[in-house]
Amino acid sequence: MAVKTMIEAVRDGLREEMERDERVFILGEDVGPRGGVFGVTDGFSKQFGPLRVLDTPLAESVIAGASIGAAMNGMRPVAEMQFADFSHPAMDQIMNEGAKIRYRSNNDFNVPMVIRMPYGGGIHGALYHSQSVEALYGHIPGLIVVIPSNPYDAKGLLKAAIRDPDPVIFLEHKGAYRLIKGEVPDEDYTVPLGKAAIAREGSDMTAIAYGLMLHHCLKAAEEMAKEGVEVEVVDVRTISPLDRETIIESVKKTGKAIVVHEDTRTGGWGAEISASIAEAAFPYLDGPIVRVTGPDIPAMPYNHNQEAYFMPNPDKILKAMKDLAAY
Amino acid sequence: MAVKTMIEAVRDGLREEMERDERVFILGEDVGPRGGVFGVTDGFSKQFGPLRVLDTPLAESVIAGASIGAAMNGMRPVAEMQFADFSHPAMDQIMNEGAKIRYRSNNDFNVPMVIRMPYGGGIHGALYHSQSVEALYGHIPGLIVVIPSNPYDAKGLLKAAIRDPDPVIFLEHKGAYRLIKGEVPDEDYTVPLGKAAIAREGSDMTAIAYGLMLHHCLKAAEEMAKEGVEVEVVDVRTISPLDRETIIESVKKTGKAIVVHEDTRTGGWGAEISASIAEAAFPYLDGPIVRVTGPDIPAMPYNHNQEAYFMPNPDKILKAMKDLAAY
Amino acid sequence: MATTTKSELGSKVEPTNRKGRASAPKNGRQSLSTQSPTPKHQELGLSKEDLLEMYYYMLLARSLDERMWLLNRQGKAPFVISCQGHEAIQVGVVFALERGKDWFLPYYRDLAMVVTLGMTPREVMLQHFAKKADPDSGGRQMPGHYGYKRLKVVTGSSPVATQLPHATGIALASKMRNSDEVTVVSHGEGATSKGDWHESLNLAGIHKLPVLFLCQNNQYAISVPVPQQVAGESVAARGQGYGMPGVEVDGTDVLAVYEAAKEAAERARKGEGPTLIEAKTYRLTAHSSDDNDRTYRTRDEVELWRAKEPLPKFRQYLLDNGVATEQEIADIKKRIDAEVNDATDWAETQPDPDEADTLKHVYATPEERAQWR
Amino acid sequence: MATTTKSELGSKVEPTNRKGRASAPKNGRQSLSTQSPTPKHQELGLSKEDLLEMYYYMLLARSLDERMWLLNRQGKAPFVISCQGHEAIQVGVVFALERGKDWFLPYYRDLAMVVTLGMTPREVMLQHFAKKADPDSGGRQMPGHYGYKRLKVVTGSSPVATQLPHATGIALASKMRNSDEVTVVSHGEGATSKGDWHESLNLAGIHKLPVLFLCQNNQYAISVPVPQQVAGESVAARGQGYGMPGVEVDGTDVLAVYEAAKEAAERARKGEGPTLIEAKTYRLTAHSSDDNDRTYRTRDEVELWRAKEPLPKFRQYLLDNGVATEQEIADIKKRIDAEVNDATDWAETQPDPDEADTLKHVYATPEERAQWR
Ligand SMILES: Cc1ncc(C[n+]2csc(CCOP(=O)(O)OP(=O)(O)O)c2C)c(N)n1
Ligand SMILES: Cc1ncc(C[n+]2csc(CCOP(=O)(O)OP(=O)(O)O)c2C)c(N)n1
Ligand SMILES: [Mg+2]
Ligand SMILES: [Mg+2]
Repeated sequence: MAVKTMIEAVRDGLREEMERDERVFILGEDVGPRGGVFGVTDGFSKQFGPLRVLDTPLAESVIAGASIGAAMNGMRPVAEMQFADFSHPAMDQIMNEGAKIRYRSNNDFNVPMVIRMPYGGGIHGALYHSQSVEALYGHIPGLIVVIPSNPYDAKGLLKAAIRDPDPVIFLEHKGAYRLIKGEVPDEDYTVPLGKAAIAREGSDMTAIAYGLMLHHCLKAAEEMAKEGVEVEVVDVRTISPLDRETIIESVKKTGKAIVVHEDTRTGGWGAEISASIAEAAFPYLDGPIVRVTGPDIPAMPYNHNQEAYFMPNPDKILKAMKDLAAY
Repeated sequence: MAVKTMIEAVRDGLREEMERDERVFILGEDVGPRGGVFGVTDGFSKQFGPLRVLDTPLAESVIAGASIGAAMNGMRPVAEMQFADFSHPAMDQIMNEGAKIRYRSNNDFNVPMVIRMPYGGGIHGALYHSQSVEALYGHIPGLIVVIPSNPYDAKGLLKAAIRDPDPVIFLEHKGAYRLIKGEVPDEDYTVPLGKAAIAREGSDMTAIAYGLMLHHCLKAAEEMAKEGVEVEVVDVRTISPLDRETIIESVKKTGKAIVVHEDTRTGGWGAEISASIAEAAFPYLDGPIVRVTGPDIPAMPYNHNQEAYFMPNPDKILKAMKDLAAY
Repeated sequence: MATTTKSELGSKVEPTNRKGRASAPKNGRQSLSTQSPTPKHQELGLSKEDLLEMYYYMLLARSLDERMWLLNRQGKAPFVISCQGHEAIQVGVVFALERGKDWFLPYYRDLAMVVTLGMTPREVMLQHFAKKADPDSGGRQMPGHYGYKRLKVVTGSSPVATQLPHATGIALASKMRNSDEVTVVSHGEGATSKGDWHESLNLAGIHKLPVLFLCQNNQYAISVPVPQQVAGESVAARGQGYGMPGVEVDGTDVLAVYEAAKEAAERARKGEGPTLIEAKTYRLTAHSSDDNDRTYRTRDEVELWRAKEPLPKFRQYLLDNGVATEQEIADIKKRIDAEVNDATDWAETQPDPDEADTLKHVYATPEERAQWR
Repeated sequence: MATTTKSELGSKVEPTNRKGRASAPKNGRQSLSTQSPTPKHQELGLSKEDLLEMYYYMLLARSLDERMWLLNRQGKAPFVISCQGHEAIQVGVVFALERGKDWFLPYYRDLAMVVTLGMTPREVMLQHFAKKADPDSGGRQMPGHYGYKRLKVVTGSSPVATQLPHATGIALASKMRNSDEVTVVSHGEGATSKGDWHESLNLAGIHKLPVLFLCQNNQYAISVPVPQQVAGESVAARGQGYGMPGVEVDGTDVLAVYEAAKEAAERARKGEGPTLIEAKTYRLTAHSSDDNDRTYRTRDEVELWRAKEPLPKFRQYLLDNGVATEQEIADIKKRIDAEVNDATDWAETQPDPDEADTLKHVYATPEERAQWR
């Protein structure tokens, strides 16, 4: 076991999968000699050559579409969208093509493809280098959407995604890349897709989150513990298909639910989580299902004051937890 | 007052706005001499000339993007996406550009544009001529998303949309185009954006729907009335910004809520409506918040059996209403 | 997923290996109408059997197409979209490639392409009626949305030009594996306006990918004529901007198309990169059964083009060059009529997909996932 | 929204009407380096004052750019993206158009373009520090995301090439109103790979819209060099495929760029349609303050290009042709240094946007809606 950052865990996972399976290749903008703008594929071009670490033209739709084609012709493409904010031009290929090919071909064709997208803010990225996109992709049946919150999961979920027969959108929080460290085993392992995890056990309230926000929830939960309120924290891990069972089980136990995400509020993924609870755990609820999210503005501003104003943080979460506990 | 179909109401609204304001023009595929594939702009090319009823190349992104540009240069474009299913290539222009221009320019620029999109199924359109897209666009702050359920609203909301300073996604259910008829006044009028309507009053349960599904809810509500259960039916009309006040008021009164839409279930707009209720009306709830929706499959199949299996209908809604009433 | 047995689906066309063939002369671009000392097909190394097979598939596609319209008007099928006017292009191209080896990404007009690749009349009618055994999608997609794994026909959707990035990716995989398979991707001239068209040609041009971009220019995109669709002189003229030949060819002349496609396939196989072929023809029917083309084009225009259409032209060539007798041609027609009748009657009685299957195949099942390598 | 008064923002450049000017001779494409009997600028009808103004803006942009890097390294601004190496292109183009009348859609490298259009040094520093009074976005967008309504500079975003469809729509509106305003839309060569680039040139070509598509080819898209970005010989070579001239010009030669842009503007104004200009230069800095260009290009390569860069070249021209004396050039430098110092010191002390304003301007307010016509 060694302590790694998120970005090291993702890099290790990618490298090991490329060494393990020659069908795995990487394509995207600046993934080659530059090693990606965040350095995720640093050194890959040297190790695997320019064709397996393909610098593409600046064209997200064909990056996704060519990945779909290569996947249908026996390869295991891992595409990188330089920022999740730039994946919109590829939404037709991802949502209407990649997601629907197994279904529309009545199971004759499938798309074993992974699309990695750095997402999230708090890094002075402004409107177009800070967005969260999980709600948009999570709504599309046929896509698997994953957001790891720690290095262990990042590596294990990425390996599972690359080995999966269906298309996976793999979202990596930019703010967590170097901030979040953790132990990662040296031997090969995977973390199953579609399973949430209990990041902290508790009996009085359930907080549901993913990515960077999971850590803010854990901080707030420690504060609540000091006041005698034990918050159970659920790490969603796979946005879609959503592991409702784990969430519902926890809420049935605690009777109170708070959902946290960085994405804007209306129609964010918290809505689905909240609605699932309201549907399946209603008789167990002792209070409203609370959402702590980014505000309904187009995206977070560049100016640091306004960026901070946008971002959910432990204080904001703590305040909501206290109100809910007092309900 | 004359009885009109939905499609006639939309056509009249468009024509009257073009006669009223020469800055209003139409662009899209086959909107010219062909009059649109559904005949919405039938005769417009003759009346207004080819430039004001512009047949564009087959290129959704530039249809949306050029509309944004024209809107910033004093025009009032009304773009047509031939089917909502084909709007995905324009999502970058619509979500990242049109929706964000007022905000990112700190109120210096705005985009008075309307994009009309026929949506919805039950017309043998299969996976790519049947989709519902309101949840994708509804999630984007800066966009106004409208779905009329009857000819009066269709005309009044369309006029309000064209006269609005912000971008409006105007969704018209293809199955309702000729099926739904209603009285439409001859004189000029608008229906305000952002306001839901009570389509049927009731005291025992609130059903929330829009578009074609609103009519299925009304049918089911009539059946429930026979059994002594009075269902209040809310017509959402504007998906976003969502009129939570009207919805919450009704649920506070009835204590029970059922949300119906044709779109696939997970992350559909019903999730936001349900979550908003769970947040704001919790103490008033006498039962779980129920969703009746299309299943979580990529989109509805072509074969008539399977298409019918996908579509919510009055029977499915009635069954859910009975279960909720019995709760 | 097909419940129907192979034999029931009728005879398959066995993949024909044309590698041995002499390559087309660089000079040739002459049309069927002009006479030449040695008949064109001999220059191209095509046998009498080849030509009769070509004619058979062109007429088979046309006959199936006409039958589908009939069934639509009878209310037996909600939708039909046509290949009429495009047969020479589609048959010519398939004959220039290697069935069973090369990849094909057709679009909704490519009925003649898929039948030439081996989709049987019965299978065509299964997809027309959206039956459970439809090999394209089990009745899930609209007619004309082809996809047939065994024939290396890749599943397609409705959104125009979305198949081009897939073709580019398939060819990229071929290059990575040093395979000499070629990928043919087919589309109309309206599709050239899409961003996906541009991004795909650019990527294929940069990496010299083995792709044949086949633009079937039938002069309309539903109602929109070429001058409002394509800036510049032509689609073919854009090839050089992507570092690939842009070849314009008479799309009503099956041998001219064969020749152009043959050259493109050879370039691709030799690793010399992609080719853009613009085959010009005319859409003889309305865009689809949902269209009314009288709103945007005159009957005179349509009649003018009927006179130039591919089938009679090729028929005349076969007679003029002694490739076939009136009798042989009549026999082909008889055989096709029987096949189309059989296919229609048989397919109509086949079962619909089950309602409960509507929910299947969104993701791999746990079992499928366990077996996945 | 600006809380700063006009006078505080420093002197504006008044729109200059160049309509009177003689149009550029069709033969001219010669570079500053070659000497000619009559100096190039006289052929082009440019006065001494024009040239000194051009030099002033080129050097002003360069000096502001260098200062922004300094402030970034000092930790006073999180981000900088550069115009260094692009100054001749941007200044040459603006001088060929009508400030105050024509539309400009810059991209993040267009600092020299926006200052030449009238954005003052103080305003440049306001956006660099993301201050409340930043005229581009009030501190909401990253530096280099220009948008200045009064100057007809249209708000831009980060996603590459998204401004091209806007430019096409702006020009469509101009055509519909029979206005003779021209729209300039600027982008890098990497942007040419995007679907939006293609869809925009096609639409503009079909309707002969008054657009100048300005491609500033600096040979890299972050780390990706042109051969892996652009299939075919060049970007300019694609013009004809869209029915418009594709003009390649030396982007380090301000007069050559001026001449090409002048011709394009005149074509557009006369209703003869769009022009694609590919101005070739080199990106002298890393892509941005977040980039490390040593991972993908050698210092030798960079030094090689430093020798050819636009400012010394133009300076030499001014001296060789007796347009300016060493003294006059030194005075310009002194004036600029003072302006840059003033702008930095002043802007740094300006207020940040208020936290509460973060929620403003998502939609029009009820009042704004009521006033909207
Ligand atoms: C992205 C997208 N936009 C619009 C449509 C609707 N549509 C279907 S076919 C068609 C015209 C296609 O014309 P062309 O590419 O020339 O092919 P043709 O039908 O003429 O063979 C259109 C607009 C679509 N299917 N996909
Ligand atoms: C759609 C999109 N994809 C990726 C990026 C990230 N990105 C920003 S600039 C850039 C390179 C642009 O190169 P070019 O167009 O040549 O302009 P240059 O920076 O060289 O002037 C990239 C890939 C982006 N901003 N937008
Ligand atoms: Mg066509
Ligand atoms: Mg560049």
